[in-house]
Amino acid sequence: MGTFFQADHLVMQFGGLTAVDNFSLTLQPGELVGLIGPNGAGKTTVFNMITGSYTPTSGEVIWQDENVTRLSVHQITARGIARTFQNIRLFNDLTVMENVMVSMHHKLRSYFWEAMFGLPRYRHESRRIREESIDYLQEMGLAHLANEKASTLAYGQQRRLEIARALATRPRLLLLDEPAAGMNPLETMELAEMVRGLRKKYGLTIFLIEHDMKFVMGLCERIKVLDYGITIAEGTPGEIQKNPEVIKAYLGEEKNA
Amino acid sequence: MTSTIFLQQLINGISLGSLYGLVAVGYTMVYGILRLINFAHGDLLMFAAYVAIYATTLSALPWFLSFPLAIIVTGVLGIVLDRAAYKPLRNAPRISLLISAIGASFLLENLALVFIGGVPRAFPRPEVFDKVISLFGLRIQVLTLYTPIVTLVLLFGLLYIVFRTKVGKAMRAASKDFETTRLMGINLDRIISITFLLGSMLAAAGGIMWAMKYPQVNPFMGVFPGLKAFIAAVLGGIGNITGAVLGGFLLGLGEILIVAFVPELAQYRDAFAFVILILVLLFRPTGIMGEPIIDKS
Amino acid sequence: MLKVSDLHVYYGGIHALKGVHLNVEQGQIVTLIGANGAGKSTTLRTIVGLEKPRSGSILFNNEELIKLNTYQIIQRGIGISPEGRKVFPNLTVIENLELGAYHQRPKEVAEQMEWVYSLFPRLQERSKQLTGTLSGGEQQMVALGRALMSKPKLVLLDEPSLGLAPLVVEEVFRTVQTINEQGATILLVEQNAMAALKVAHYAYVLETGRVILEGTGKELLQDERVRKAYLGE
Amino acid sequence: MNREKRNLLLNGISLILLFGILYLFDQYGSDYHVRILNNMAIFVTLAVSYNLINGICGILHLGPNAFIAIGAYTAALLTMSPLEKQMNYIIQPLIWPLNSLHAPFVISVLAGGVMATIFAFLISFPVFRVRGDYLAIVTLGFGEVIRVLCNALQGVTNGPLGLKGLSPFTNLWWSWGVAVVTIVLITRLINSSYGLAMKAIRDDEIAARAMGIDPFRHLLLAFLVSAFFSGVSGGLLAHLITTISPTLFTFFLTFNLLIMIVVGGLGSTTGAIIGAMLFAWGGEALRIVEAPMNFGFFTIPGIPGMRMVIFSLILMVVIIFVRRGIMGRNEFNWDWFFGRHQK
Amino acid sequence: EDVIKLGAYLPMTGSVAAYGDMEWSGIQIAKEMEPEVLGKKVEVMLVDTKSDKIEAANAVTLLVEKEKVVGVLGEAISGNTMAGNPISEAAKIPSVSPTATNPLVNQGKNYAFRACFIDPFQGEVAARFARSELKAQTAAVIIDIAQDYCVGLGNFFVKEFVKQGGKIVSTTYIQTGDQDFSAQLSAVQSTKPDIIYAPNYYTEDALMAKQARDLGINQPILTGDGAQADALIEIGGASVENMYFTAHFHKQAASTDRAKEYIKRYEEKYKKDADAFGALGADAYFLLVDAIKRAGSTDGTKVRDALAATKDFKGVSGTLTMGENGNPIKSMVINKVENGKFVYVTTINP
Ligand SMILES: Nc1ncnc2c1ncn2[C@@H]1O[C@H](COP(=O)(O)OP(=O)(O)OP(=O)(O)O)[C@@H](O)[C@H]1O
Ligand SMILES: Nc1ncnc2c1ncn2[C@@H]1O[C@H](COP(=O)(O)OP(=O)(O)OP(=O)(O)O)[C@@H](O)[C@H]1O
Ligand SMILES: CC(C)C[C@H](N)C(=O)O
Ligand SMILES: [Mg+2]
Ligand SMILES: [Mg+2]
Repeated sequence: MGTFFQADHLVMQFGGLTAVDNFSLTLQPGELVGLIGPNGAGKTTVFNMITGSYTPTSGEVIWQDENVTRLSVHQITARGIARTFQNIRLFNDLTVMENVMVSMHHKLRSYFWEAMFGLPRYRHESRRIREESIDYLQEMGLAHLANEKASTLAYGQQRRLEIARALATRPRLLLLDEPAAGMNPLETMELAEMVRGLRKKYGLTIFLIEHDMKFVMGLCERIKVLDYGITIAEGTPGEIQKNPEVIKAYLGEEKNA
Repeated sequence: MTSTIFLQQLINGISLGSLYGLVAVGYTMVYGILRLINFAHGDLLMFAAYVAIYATTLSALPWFLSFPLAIIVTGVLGIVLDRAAYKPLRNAPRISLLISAIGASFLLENLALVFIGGVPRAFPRPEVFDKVISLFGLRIQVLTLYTPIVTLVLLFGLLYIVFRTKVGKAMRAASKDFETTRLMGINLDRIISITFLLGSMLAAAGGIMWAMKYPQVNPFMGVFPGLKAFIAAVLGGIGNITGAVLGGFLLGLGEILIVAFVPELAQYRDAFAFVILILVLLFRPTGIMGEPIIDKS
Repeated sequence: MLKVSDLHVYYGGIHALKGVHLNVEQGQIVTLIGANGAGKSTTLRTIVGLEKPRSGSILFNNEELIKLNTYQIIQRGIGISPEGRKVFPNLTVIENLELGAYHQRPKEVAEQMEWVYSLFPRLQERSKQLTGTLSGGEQQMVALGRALMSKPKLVLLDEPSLGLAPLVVEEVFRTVQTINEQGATILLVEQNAMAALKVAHYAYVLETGRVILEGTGKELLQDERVRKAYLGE
Repeated sequence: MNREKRNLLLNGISLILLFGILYLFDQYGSDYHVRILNNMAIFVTLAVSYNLINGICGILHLGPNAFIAIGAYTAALLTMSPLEKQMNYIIQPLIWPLNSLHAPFVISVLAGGVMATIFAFLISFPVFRVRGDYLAIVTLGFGEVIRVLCNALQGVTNGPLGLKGLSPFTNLWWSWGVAVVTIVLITRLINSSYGLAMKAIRDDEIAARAMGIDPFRHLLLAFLVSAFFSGVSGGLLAHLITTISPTLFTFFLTFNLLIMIVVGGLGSTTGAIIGAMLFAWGGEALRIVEAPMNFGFFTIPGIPGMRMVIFSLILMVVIIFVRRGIMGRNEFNWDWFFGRHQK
Repeated sequence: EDVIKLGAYLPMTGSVAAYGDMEWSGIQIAKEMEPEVLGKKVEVMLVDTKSDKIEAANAVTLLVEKEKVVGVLGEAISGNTMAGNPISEAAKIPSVSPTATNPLVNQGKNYAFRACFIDPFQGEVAARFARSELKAQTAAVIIDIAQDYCVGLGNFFVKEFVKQGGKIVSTTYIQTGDQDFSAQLSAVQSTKPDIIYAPNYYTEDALMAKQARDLGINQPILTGDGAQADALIEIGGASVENMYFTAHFHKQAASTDRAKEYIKRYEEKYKKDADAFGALGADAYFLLVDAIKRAGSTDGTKVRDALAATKDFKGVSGTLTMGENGNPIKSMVINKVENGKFVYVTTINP
């Protein structure tokens, strides 16, 4: 069997600052892995390197036997890696439904002139996109808001729309950057349930960043911990919670709930 | 080409470049704070030139009084312009602001046309600047020497204000986020007024220097320098004050030298500015000294 | 110290605040909790004059704030760490902090700066870095520190723990208590209801633009509805 | 009757109505009114295609004047007879093979569109390497470069003297025909998945990339489509005015188009159409302020410049009071017309 | 209708606004002198061309299509007249340009006329003057390439100057609106010509002269009829002293009664010396009105025929007979700038 996903000794430097140092990670299909660490540890930077937003100073990203390190963002998405953003980045002027439909655009086969002249192939494809996007919205409990502008959604709903949108690109690997931020404990619990369900339904592999320990520990099978760009620990939630270095750098004494 | 001619052209280039730079500084400053391409900037040049003409000819003021007067009056016009055309649009989309600026520019030009008429006026160049000195076979107009000096002095003054004073810090804050600037307890409207005052006074200084160099003043005289200054500002990295002067120098020198070396290209001179610009932006998409776009995901 | 009564705010046609009232006594920590979109941020924004209410009153030390401009309100001694941090990305950390103390004298600025650095040592490490390149958590620290720079009498904090590491969250709440003990009055908006209620002297629960519940932090921690809706139990 | 069928029918009826009105003007209207209507159609075409880039893709493109110029010169050079060309070129003769090429009007105008599209393709790389105000100035720059080339390449364009005495081929049928085709095709593109992708890029380019959209490809698409229709309009314009020279294609032309689409509502095709029609009509209506006014006893002589003074005042007042333009980002549709909102 | 409606399209704003201004003043005086024809009041509707070709074409369209004028006066400069003439021609409305001197203006047109001489004559006279009076062996030509007039006149001068045994040492181009001529002037300077021929409009000529003198270029400058605007002296100051130019008219050389009457009225009304362009504006008006009178109708074709038959017409600028192609045969003057004034030098007959 070939490599499913492998990040190999990724290094990211900004000027003199090494934001991420020697980050390596191998994922097996269907895994649910967490990435935690103090603020500024380099977690988002890892996502940015995997998705092509940043080109690593050194190291490689292998995705389904292909070296994707130097591909651009949209090419990587097209190959099946999708992400959500830490600071929500929806298309504010589009409706909820359109936000999802846009994510399926890259799978469209019709040429622009087929769309312009309304030829059958395009009409067929566009109907399918519509139907499918309703499905994704239903999945995330947003179907009733399909025709609202994305900017009018409440915060928690926006977070869920981010996920729906990422799902619609039909990824095999989903990267979630702090999906529970700004949600109250109740919503966070619901979200955890949802993530589990999605993984099962779509056979996803999920790699997520989160500061809510209840969420991470309850959900992930394996956790990596970054501090100052360096991987300081790796293991099951149980192991991580007991790791003294992690407690010192990140969790704090009493907070290992 | 002989070395004298080369030197002569070099001096011409520096002089023209510093003139572009002078106009560009005010442009870039207003841009830096408001993110507004102030298309009316060039027309402030024209306004200042007319004020200077009237002050000199009608009220017979000596130049060292009429020029500062023109600069002050233009500064005030800048504030008025902001209050009337831009302030109501503080929270509007940027493109609306741009349209308002285009409108303001048309308005100033055509008001001048209606009230003063379309026939060009001569600009009374004071004796002091009119002298020509001969040096090693070079004929240098005194004005040519003054322009770079004025530009550099104003540049350093402005740099001091923006980077060393409290008001300057508030200006830089305002350039990114009006709302949060207010949350710092800063009176935003006052900061913006000061910005316009300074920017317009710089435009006026540029206008007077321009009119002394090309002593023909008409309602549309600002369009061309405005465009050139805009290019210079972008070349240097919009919003960057030092960049604007640098861009101006580069542009002026480049234009003059290319025409001097290859006279056949004289007709392409106005395109040349853009060609340099496009080439520079190909390699540095935010200009020579522009800050990179920070857009973290 | 701060008395908000019958506040009505509209966003175009949306009636965002429907008669909110609250009371913050000198020296207290008062917290405002509620679901997403309840109107917590809107309340804070209205207090500092960023939104104009259609009716109602906001008294700060017995002075009506509604008539004043934002900058005047801030100058009365209010510091705010806004939702979404809103740091100045093109300025360095130091410059951001200095802007927080725009009207202070240089000596005071230096003192306050020391103090903020002692609260957040990470900021001192990064003091010359452009704030836009900091991590989310680091930016949050800048926002907090900046709000404290003017030695405000009243500090408004809008979800200060958002996106912070657990250790830092604790730190933030400890800081909130510290500055409260040092004399500042605090109005805290939080999603992390548990932690907020623990430190609060008094709390309000907001739902769709109305105060539906109020009481001391302890009382609300015991309240059935609160436990269910906001603590996820 | 279902909604789709009804709308189709209504669209058909409006079209027939439009051409009916045109027929009446063509037969009975004064030359003057016909000219205004022609102008209107050309502005509508230009504004709708310009809006595709600036409104839908959210790019501040300031060089449509280049597309129009290229379309105009190409079409003009093709329709002029070799003899007319000889008469026109007094500085330098027209270079081979242009001096002997000759084509019918339709072909010439289409060739104008194609040349503009080729040009757009050639400049797309430097243009889309930058964004925001930098893109604005780069495109403004290409617009100016084309104008300078029109001035300098006397062997091709006859330089600043321009081309005079073109045949007045453009009539109501051509101008409005092209306008209608442009509106239909561009509206369809905007409402398609491609249009959605463009709007996504407008809202947040980084997020759009993350959703698998290649910004360059889509911006290029909009750019080329827009260039084509602008080029065609340029050809029509040349054969309406019958005189072209580089001064026609300065950035003032761009500004005028920008004003039309922003006042109409940036991002709205309906807005672009309204903006263009208002502009064409208003520009003429405002002429009275420059005409001498006769008050019976005395006359005030016309004041040159007055028209632009009033125009700019109106412009500023309008933009200050309707900041997002007349239509905002909304579009006209029949459901809205009949007051039905349910989807 | 009890009025006869004429249209005038002139550059009232823009780079050559001074011409439009002067010609319109002249037309108004002429109208005061002859306010009626065929027993009806004459009305002249003015449209500004902003000194631009396209606007000129639009202006004629407006006059012909909307205002339905029966005759057109204008434009002042050749390029704009060339843009306007095809439109009045197509509508079969006669037009008279006061001052467009380029021969192509009327070429192939049946309804286009003018009140001035044409450039081959002007170029020849200038060349001969340069050779015989200024004793020039070599000349540098600086031409505004944006203007049909300048390009044409430059060519006619060059042809004759070479024919007379002179040598052209450099030809450089500028463009309307240019401000900085240092590059072109440096090129001229290095060829050391005896004279500079710069048949351009006043703004460019004034700025160019000023920059030339600043650079130490002191050779005599010779130019065409475009020079005779006050703005030339105002802007050029001392630099344009001793500039020679071929011209249409100088009030000192005025000969006809009509000219005397005109000058009197003009100076009463405007309190300044009567200039050449005002005189030609007036002549254009007189020519058209005279033709309408002789045609006894405002019918385009009849007026056209009457215009073509104009003979020994005593205008303000002299006596004029309409020659071929709507081009009059008339005399020319040479003027120069002296002590900040336009001074009459001599008259040259065709
Ligand atoms: N474009 C950039 N230029 C310079 N420095 C950067 C850039 N992006 C990130 N950094 C730096 O890299 C470090 C890691 O940032 P990153 O955003 O990856 O942190 P993080 O682990 O996601 O933190 P948080 O949990 O707060 O989001 C930070 O110190 C930040 O200042
Ligand atoms: N600028 C705006 N325009 C229109 N509606 C707005 C705007 N800002 C907020 N709203 C609406 O006002 C209501 C209150 O919003 P507010 O931001 O105050 O909620 P919040 O309690 O702070 O929620 P969160 O926990 O998500 O921050 C919401 O329904 C929101 O959609
Ligand atoms: C007004 C005149 C100077 C015009 C010039 N004779 C020309 O034909 O263009
Ligand atoms: Mg992060
Ligand atoms: Mg909030």
